[in-house]
Amino acid sequence: MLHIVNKSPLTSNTLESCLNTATGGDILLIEVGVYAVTRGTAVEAKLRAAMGKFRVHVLMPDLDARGLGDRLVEGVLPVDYAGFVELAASNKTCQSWL
Amino acid sequence: MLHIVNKSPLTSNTLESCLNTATGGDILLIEVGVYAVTRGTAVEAKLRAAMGKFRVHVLMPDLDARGLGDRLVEGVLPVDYAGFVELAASNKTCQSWL
Amino acid sequence: MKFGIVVNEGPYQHQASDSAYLFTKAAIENGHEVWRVFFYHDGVNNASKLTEPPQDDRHIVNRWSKLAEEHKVDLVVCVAAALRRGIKDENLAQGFRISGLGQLVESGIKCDRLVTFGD
Amino acid sequence: MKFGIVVNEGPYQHQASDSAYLFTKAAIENGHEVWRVFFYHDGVNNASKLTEPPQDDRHIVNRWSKLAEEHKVDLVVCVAAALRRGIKDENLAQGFRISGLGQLVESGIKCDRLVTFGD
Amino acid sequence: MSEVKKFMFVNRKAPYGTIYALESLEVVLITAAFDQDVSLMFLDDGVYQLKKGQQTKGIETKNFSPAYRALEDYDVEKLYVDKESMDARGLTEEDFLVSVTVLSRAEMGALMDEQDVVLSF
Amino acid sequence: MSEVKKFMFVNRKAPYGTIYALESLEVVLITAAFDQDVSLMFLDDGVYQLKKGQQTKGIETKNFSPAYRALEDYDVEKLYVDKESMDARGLTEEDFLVSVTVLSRAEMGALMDEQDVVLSF
Repeated sequence: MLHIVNKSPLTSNTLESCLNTATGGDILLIEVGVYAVTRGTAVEAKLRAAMGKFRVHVLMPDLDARGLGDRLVEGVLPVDYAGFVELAASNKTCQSWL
Repeated sequence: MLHIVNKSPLTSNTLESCLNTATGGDILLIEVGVYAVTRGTAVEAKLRAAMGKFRVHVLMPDLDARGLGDRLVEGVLPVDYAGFVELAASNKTCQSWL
Repeated sequence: MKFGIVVNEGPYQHQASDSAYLFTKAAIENGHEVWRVFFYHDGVNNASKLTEPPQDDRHIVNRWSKLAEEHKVDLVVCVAAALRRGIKDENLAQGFRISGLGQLVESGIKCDRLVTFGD
Repeated sequence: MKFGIVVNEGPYQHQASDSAYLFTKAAIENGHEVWRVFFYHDGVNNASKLTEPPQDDRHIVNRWSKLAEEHKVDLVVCVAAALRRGIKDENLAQGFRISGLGQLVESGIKCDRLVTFGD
Repeated sequence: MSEVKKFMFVNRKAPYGTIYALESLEVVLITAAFDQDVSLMFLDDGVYQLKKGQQTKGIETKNFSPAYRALEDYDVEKLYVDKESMDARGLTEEDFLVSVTVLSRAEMGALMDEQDVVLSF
Repeated sequence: MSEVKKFMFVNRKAPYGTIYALESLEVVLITAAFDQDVSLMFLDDGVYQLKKGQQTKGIETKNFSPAYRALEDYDVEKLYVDKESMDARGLTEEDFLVSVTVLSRAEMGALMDEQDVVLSF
């Protein structure tokens, strides 16, 4: 199952709710959600812990737009829109954590 | 100064940001923000601590709509729309924490 | 006292427009003046005359129009935001007018209080 | 693979419509089918033909219309959501059609994957 | 329609602040009318949707909460509430308009994995 | 215009996810054109608006961040950033497009109290 998160982890509980609920699989950060995978934030430790359980991906066009493409936490998997499509295709279902 | 908060304290950091920034005065909870002043939530202790520094008000029509009018934390000041207007009138400025 | 109101969200999707309306009505009923309501961002969608909610629902657009008519409230729709969202003179509801962001700044200058409703 | 897309937010205010468009385009370019895009809630505002963004900005509505024309993507606007927000045949952009919520459920049934973009 | 899929509606938002809770109910009823397998999940602020005693006169908006009681007339009976979300909001099962199944986060996650279609509100 | 008021623009949202950051800049410039006293406050996710190196080609949206550099041409020079928000995001002053004054939350709150008009984005 693919979980898509588009909210900032620093102002919303959405990513946390997703991490606490989902059983594993793929998580993709898009839009404002991409800040979760940058180095040095207050949620970095939480993200690193989650990476043991989930494959964490980030939509690079969204991270580049925010000027943080060079600050990706190691181990996070960068994708472009084609990669996003492939993630959606390779998982049976897709849940957008709106 | 009147601070207006319309976000749930359980899913957003808005109320916390307001409490940490504002120097004192009046806080009014409206819309989804009203859940902050109900008894038994995970943020009740934080709210009670803030009540030493701020006058905390709640827009009752919004709390009643959500079926929680009978669960107000004691000391929180209930207002109707006329009371909201008077709060806005009696403070020099008004900041909506959107 | 002279109030200015700002509405940042469209009708029905978010409560902001309802809250702004009820605040405006209460202000007038309590002897204050609401000098201008400025519709900004998706708030411009409050001005569409094509809006047709279900029979058992409130008619948010008509409520604003009626308020403008009865109490001479100046309902101003931000032109740049409106163009981005397809609000123009041809679908503008009664009582609204389209103008620039300067009208928002003017609200801040001329009004005793500015209250914003949004998301 | 057959995709269904859901768009919950209007143009310009929120990135959702941009993300949905770029996803749809990438899916088609990579050999998938996008069977239907369903515009729901404020998403119906993506269908206004009166939209006129600044010259240097993307034209979100026209992009969707072009996609529909070139790739036969079915752009469906939720009728109840549209009436609430003043989107009707008279201001409907090319390539969009107005229909009921059943079309969303049908997307869920007929498509291999349903991907939602919203706030 | 012969094809039956498992549809899950994930409700994470409080009522009235935004239109999502109301619209979720609409889609649920239509999905049931299409004879699909329907589940509702209430998580985070979504659990507030089920609170008894909603009185919306003061905000001049229709109270749609009685519709949750009508769900069983449409054979929609799988309503799941996240225990952690309920506890954090000081709510108990007695606060709800309808009877629900209370699950842990892990159980909610496992249920999500079984679905064919997940719609978020 | 002879009347001068203190306008504060409170920016709490990240750029591109929503239109608010862009619109905030528009109103700031117009307020400056009205010869008002203008301050900008960047708080919470709003501090991300000032990040250097934004490249928006991949999302097909205009990069409006160079406009922050143009603010001083309009005599808009009071830009305040909350230290706590900056630290929580792993950002330092070197990350910003423009020079700013970094303040504590308490200092930000005191500054708010001095204003005549506060606009939130």
